[in-house]
Amino acid sequence: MAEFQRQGPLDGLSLEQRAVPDLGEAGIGIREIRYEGAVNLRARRADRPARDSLALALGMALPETTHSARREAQLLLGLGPDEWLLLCPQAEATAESLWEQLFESTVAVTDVSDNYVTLELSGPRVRDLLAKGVPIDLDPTVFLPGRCAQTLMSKAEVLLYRGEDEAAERFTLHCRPSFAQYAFAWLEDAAQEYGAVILSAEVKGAQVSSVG
Amino acid sequence: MQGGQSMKQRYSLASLVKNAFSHHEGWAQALPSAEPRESYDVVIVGGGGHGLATAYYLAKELQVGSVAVVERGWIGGGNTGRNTTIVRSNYLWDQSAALYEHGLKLWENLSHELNYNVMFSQRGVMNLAHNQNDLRALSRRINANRLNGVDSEFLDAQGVKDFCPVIDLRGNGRYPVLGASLQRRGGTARHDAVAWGYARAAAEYGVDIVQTCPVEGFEIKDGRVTAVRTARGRIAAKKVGIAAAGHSSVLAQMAGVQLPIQSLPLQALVSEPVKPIIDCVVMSSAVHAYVSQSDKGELVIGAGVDRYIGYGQRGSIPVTEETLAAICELFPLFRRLRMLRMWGGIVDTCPDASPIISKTPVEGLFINCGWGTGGFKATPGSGHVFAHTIARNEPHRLAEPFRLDRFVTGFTIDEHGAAAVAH
Amino acid sequence: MLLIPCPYCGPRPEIEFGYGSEAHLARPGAPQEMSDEDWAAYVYWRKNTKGVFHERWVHTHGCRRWFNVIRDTVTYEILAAYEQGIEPPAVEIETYV
Amino acid sequence: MQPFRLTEGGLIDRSRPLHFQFDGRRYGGYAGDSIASALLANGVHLVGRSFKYHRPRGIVSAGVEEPNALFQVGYDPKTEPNVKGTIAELVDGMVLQSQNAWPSVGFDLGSVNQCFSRFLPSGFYYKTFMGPGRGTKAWMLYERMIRKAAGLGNAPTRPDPDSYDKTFAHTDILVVGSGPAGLSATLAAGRSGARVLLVEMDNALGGHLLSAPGSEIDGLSGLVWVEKAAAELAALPNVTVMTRTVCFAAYDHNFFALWENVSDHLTDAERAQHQPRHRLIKLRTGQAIFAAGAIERPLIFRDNDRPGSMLAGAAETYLKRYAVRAGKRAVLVTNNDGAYRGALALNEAGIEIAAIADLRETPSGHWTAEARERRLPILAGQGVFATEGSKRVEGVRIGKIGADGLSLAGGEETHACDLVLNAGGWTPSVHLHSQAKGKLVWEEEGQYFRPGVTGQKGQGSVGACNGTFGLGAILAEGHAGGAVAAEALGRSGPVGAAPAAGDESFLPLRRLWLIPADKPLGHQGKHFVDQQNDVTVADLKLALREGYRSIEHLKRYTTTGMATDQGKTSNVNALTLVAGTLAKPIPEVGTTTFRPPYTPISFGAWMGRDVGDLLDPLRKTAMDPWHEANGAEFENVGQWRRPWYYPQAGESMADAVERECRAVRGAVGVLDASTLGKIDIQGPDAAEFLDRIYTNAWKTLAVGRCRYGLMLSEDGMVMDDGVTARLGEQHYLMHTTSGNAAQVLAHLEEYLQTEWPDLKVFLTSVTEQWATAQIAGPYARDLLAEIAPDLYLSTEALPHMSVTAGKVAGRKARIFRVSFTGETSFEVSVPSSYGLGLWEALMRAGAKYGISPFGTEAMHVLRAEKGFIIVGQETDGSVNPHDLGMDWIVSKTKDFVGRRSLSRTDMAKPDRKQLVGILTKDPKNILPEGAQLVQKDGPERPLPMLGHVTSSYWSPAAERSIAMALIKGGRARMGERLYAPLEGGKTLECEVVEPVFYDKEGSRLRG
Repeated sequence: MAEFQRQGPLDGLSLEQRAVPDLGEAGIGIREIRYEGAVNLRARRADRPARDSLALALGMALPETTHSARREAQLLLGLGPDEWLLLCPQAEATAESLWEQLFESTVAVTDVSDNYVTLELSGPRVRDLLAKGVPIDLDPTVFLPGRCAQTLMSKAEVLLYRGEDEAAERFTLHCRPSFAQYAFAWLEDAAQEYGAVILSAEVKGAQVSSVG
Repeated sequence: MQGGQSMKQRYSLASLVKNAFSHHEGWAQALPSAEPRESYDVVIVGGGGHGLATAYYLAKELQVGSVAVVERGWIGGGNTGRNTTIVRSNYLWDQSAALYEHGLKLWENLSHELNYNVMFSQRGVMNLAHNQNDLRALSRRINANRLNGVDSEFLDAQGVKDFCPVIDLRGNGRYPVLGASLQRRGGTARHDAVAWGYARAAAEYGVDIVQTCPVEGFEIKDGRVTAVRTARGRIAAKKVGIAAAGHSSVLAQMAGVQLPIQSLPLQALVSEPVKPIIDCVVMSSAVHAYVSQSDKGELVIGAGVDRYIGYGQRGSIPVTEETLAAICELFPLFRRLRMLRMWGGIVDTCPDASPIISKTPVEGLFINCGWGTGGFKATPGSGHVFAHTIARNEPHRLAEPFRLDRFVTGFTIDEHGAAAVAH
Repeated sequence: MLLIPCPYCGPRPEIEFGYGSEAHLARPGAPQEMSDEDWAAYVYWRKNTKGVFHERWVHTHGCRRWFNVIRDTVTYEILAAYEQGIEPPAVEIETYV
Repeated sequence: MQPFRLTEGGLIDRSRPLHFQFDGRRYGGYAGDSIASALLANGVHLVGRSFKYHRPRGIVSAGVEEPNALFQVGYDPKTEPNVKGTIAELVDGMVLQSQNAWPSVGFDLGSVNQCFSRFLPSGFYYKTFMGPGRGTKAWMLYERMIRKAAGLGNAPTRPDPDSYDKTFAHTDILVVGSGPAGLSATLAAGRSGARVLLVEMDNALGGHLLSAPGSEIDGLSGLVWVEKAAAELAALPNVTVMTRTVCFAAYDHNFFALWENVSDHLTDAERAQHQPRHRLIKLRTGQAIFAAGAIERPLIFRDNDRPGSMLAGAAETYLKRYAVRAGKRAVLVTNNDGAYRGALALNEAGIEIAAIADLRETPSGHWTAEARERRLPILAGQGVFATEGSKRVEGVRIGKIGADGLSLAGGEETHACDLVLNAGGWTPSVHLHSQAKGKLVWEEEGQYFRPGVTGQKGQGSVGACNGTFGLGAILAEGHAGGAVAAEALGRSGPVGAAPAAGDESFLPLRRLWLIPADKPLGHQGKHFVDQQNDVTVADLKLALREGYRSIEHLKRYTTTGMATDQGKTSNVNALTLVAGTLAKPIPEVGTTTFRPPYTPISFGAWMGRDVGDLLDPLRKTAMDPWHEANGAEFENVGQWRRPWYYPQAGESMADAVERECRAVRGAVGVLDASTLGKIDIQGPDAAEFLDRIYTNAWKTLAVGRCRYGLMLSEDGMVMDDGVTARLGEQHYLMHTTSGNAAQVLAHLEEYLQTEWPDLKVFLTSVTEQWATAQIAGPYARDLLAEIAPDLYLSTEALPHMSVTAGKVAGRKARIFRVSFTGETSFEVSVPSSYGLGLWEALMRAGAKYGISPFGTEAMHVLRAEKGFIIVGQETDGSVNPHDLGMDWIVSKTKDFVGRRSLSRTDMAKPDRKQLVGILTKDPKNILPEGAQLVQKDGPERPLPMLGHVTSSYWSPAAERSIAMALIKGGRARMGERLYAPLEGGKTLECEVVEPVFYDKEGSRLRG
């Protein structure tokens, strides 16, 4: 049995061949984050015990909508009053473990690792770039470090997260895989006037399946 | 001032020349403005195209006695004066096709009928198809149209290009033009002229047109309407017809009648005038864009409706952006032209995207509403069948399917039609 | 572009939302026992108020939650937003003809 | 050589000379010039011909209000029509052409229209052009000629090569306009610490001060003060200043549309790479301060449109800002004091002031006094009632005005001049305030509308656009406006002191704008109200006589105010004339609506980047690279692109589809089914929820089994269908159609959240988590077994309509035993990043079974052979389950969404359209989809129709054509002959049959 090479929707663009080591003089840097795990978590707002169990299992207080919490390599984003997204290295195992711990609670745990493609955007013009398509206010005094938002970037739904490092002005952008080519093309087009470079991808999960 | 008297002046080239030599000081009043009388046999609420046409046919063809039109503002100031002036009859369902075709036949002689040039120009209306599903829906509609006696033909992509050379067929690949339906008898008319022409002609038949006369309520006795209360006093009426697009629900509510209507903002815009560049009407429902060029040279562009209820005669920016992006994609030459003016109307939409021309639970009260974005083209037909419905106290044959209680019995006429995409 | 106060995500632009029209219309518990008229009233008859209107919105491209808004349909001013299932806050009612 | 250019002064850069062409002649100008100022510097006044009468026209203004100076700029495809020369910056190498003139602006054949002008009063076309004959033929013939004559410039004939941009923006305080009011407001607001955005449509800050640099503010000359203010603002990090940016539309909730001219003022060489041409800025602000200034109002006199007749303030602007003399000998005609300032300036620059005809009986005021001191010839109580000349003013007729203002009181004299300065007071630019639904108040003294109560919270107007005209008052009001806005946002930083200046306004004025002439109106010459649309006072009076009395009727009938200047100089005059004629106060006549945009805005900017591939996302599946590499033809389904069929060399579409169908029936085929919507449903009440959503029962479904479900809208019509699997006790996975995935999830969430919030159910979209390959055909099981050796795939272990989880090629996978083709079929889902790998593995392993990929077309044929419906093809929102013959799936014992609607009287009538099969008499004929079917063909129209063909194909399995149709009372018509009259005259005979054409017993899919 042959191995399965994982493929992302941007692989056809040969981004690695275009990648440069750092931002240099460019106004925008675009980096693909590959295969980070993601687990969707649900617990009803009125269900105090379920929320407590979930928080306990995660080892983090559940953040409010648009806020986030971090525990080591795990980042928990508040997507809604009863919904969170856990970004983590080992989604499948994490989901299974959560599922086992929360078996008695009315929660939902869904591995959605392949439901997203992730790009990291940086550079001095990153806000100008995003403003071209994102309708919410990204001013540093408004969209604070560690905040997230589900919103739109032009015609694609995106989940936007501002890194905790205040000075770095780094945003990660998650979108559905089928929108990734559109989103990437849109970003490159919009970034042209600022000068954009591709940065080497960061790989956060396995690239190849274990052999059957 | 009573209209009527000096109105028998016929418009023609001869009368224009004659008046030119008296510095145009001899023209009679064309737009009459009457004070309301105490009572009428029929009062029409709403002085837009539909209301005025209704009054005209009531007075001219149906001899119902005295007729008044009461208008809250100025005649033709609602959707009649705010639409993109498209006239066509190529509707899918038999009932709709019959109604709109009836209207189109009236359009074809309307200028002569009214002795007022409404500038109906049968320059052809194309509805574009961008994918297989569109093509399937197009074929279904064209076949139905043909057998219903509505002129309708299929154009393949090259046929589209020949008929309208400025279209970019590829649409850069994202919205390629695969074909179109063409109704050659469709076209555009001068919207204001329709209101003015009907008003002038109705007044000749004795209709009182009362402007700046908002309706504040109805008097209903034993389930029967007896009078209209207006800001300018009570007007007794044996029958009342409501044709007040944009405010149908508000007025119906005054009579205790519930409607399945939502009033939504609809936006339209024009470009600065340029020399002739597009000589037909192009519609693409997939991208919500409708475009034609007025005789003055302005591109007249219609957008989609905003989704929320709004009585503000204005909409939001995304609708305009989407429409213009689609227009610029279909017509890349238009990008360097400029928007001159944009505005909004209020369209009363029914759940099945078909109108209501109907008696109501209140005896003597009739309603004509729910035309959504398609009311202008129906003006003569709508007025004609509504007038019959009011005069005879029973639905005109063509109006029968559009009764209010179809929502109770389930006989809806869903003109959203085969818009769905699945598999 | 309306600025709609999502009770969960805060004020967001209209393009992130879907519209749900009249609020506080409860689906009947026993539809089969209703008359055709009453059922049609539930499915089709809508208030369509000109003026202060209680309506539903859903944060389609955000948290996906439904909530209620009190909005003046003439000025488009939003007077309040509140979660599903709670009583609407009192607001001043402007009437129009 | 620019004969009318002063040797010094002005804000032009004499070190940067520019060259341009107008109508084929070459001229010079300087950086900093507008098109209009450069033409005037060269003595060119005649710049175009009018729309209707082709009268010679000159430059009237120095701003957005310009009615006449419109140019065709540049060559195709970068040509642009109707460019306002008064605001467009001169660019080196610019090529300009006049409009509405042929063969030239000097000798224009169209000017013959002037001879016929008496036959062309406003609205003449409503009265003529109808005949001869009935119908629309005659009109369309006339119309053709009218269209040719109408229009202004020419659109490009080739696609625009430039790019455009759009962006969102946010600020705390928006200030529109950088005149003294706007700058003062921005300084105050900026000092408070709030985020402030100042936008200025001009290329420099200063507004009116650019034209009146002599004004003194805080002891500094106006321009020095502007420089100082600009420097202070530049140093504030919380303040952004944008020039060449116009705020053109006010939307709701303090949302504004702005248009930035990014690079029109640059030559191609100067333009940076990838620099867009224009940018649309969509701005949300907390507070908005309008400081848009005012526009000078012209007086109306006979032949007031002759080139050389110009607004007084414009002549001052050309002189002070551009160092251009607009003439040699000028006459000022005014009804107010303010205009004297311009006359004084012109006089100082060496232009002879031949006369100042002041309509006021006793001229007074600050500037009037100064003019007296300077001994300028003031003719009190007199007015210019006509101009003389042909293509340029050569003189004016001046006479005494009667006390009633309606007639001349003698003393007519001719004064030679080449420039008429026209000054009728000022009109505040209330556009944004009014667009935002603010109220307007009529100001008697100055005779203008000014802003009243604002339409939205957090808005205000300051300075001239608020009807405040003294410079000191303007500065103070601006400052206060900035401070109030900052305070409203809770910004408490010190805002500093208001700048101080003198307080002269243009008042007092005489309330007279139409100057009576020596002949009755309309008897000689023309009195223009709207120059661009050629609307005269006589036209307005005619319209009023004819009953077009509402101001909106008047506008529409005469077209006054409807030109590209949007009535900026004509609307108030039209209103005044109407009020005078009808003897009504102006507020009763009303004001016209100020519709956006404030000034015309390029369509390109509205489009921005939403062009080409970016117009709308094209969604692709994980397997898409394989499809593309292997020559698939695609079809678009909603936003998705799906392989339609996979033609091999030399194959037609029909060939390819037939081959693919045969592969599925005879060997094995594989379909990319990844686009099907997938909704993960978890929670203790999941089964109850499904029971309420679907027409059939779900609580009885065992874990590991699948069930087909039909979903209705509340009106009883079919909305969607699909297979839902029970993955666990409280865990289901719902499949939806590809096109409806988002709509179905929204439908579920709506009911869950708003109707049944008590149900403990969670919905998560996992459409894109999984990539799905549908393996169908006799060898499907063998193929799957090769890549998933650990799975038990026998019918006993995995019967039809069941699901299992397992590893496929080492990855977590879900295998659904379901069939849409009628063959043994497995849908294999793997996490989408493994989708391509899965597909490639299947193609490799399947080679020995004769595998073929199949596209949506073959899938359609295969399912039609089995009589399976496609939502959106067999249904169109007007079809209920009964119509489809699917009563078997509709529960009679529970409530579900849409059930009650099914028992309405018109929903179960026997003559409703019902789904049937259709076979053509000649098996080779394939009915076109969309063909209508009739009982009896004939020539009569309308011809009663029974229904239409929803699906139609060549069926390789049946070896004949097959079709499905929705036919009135169809199920009672089995065996009936029907006819399909096709486009082109051919009619096909056909028979009504059961809608199943292959394997009626279903033994194959269970095998």
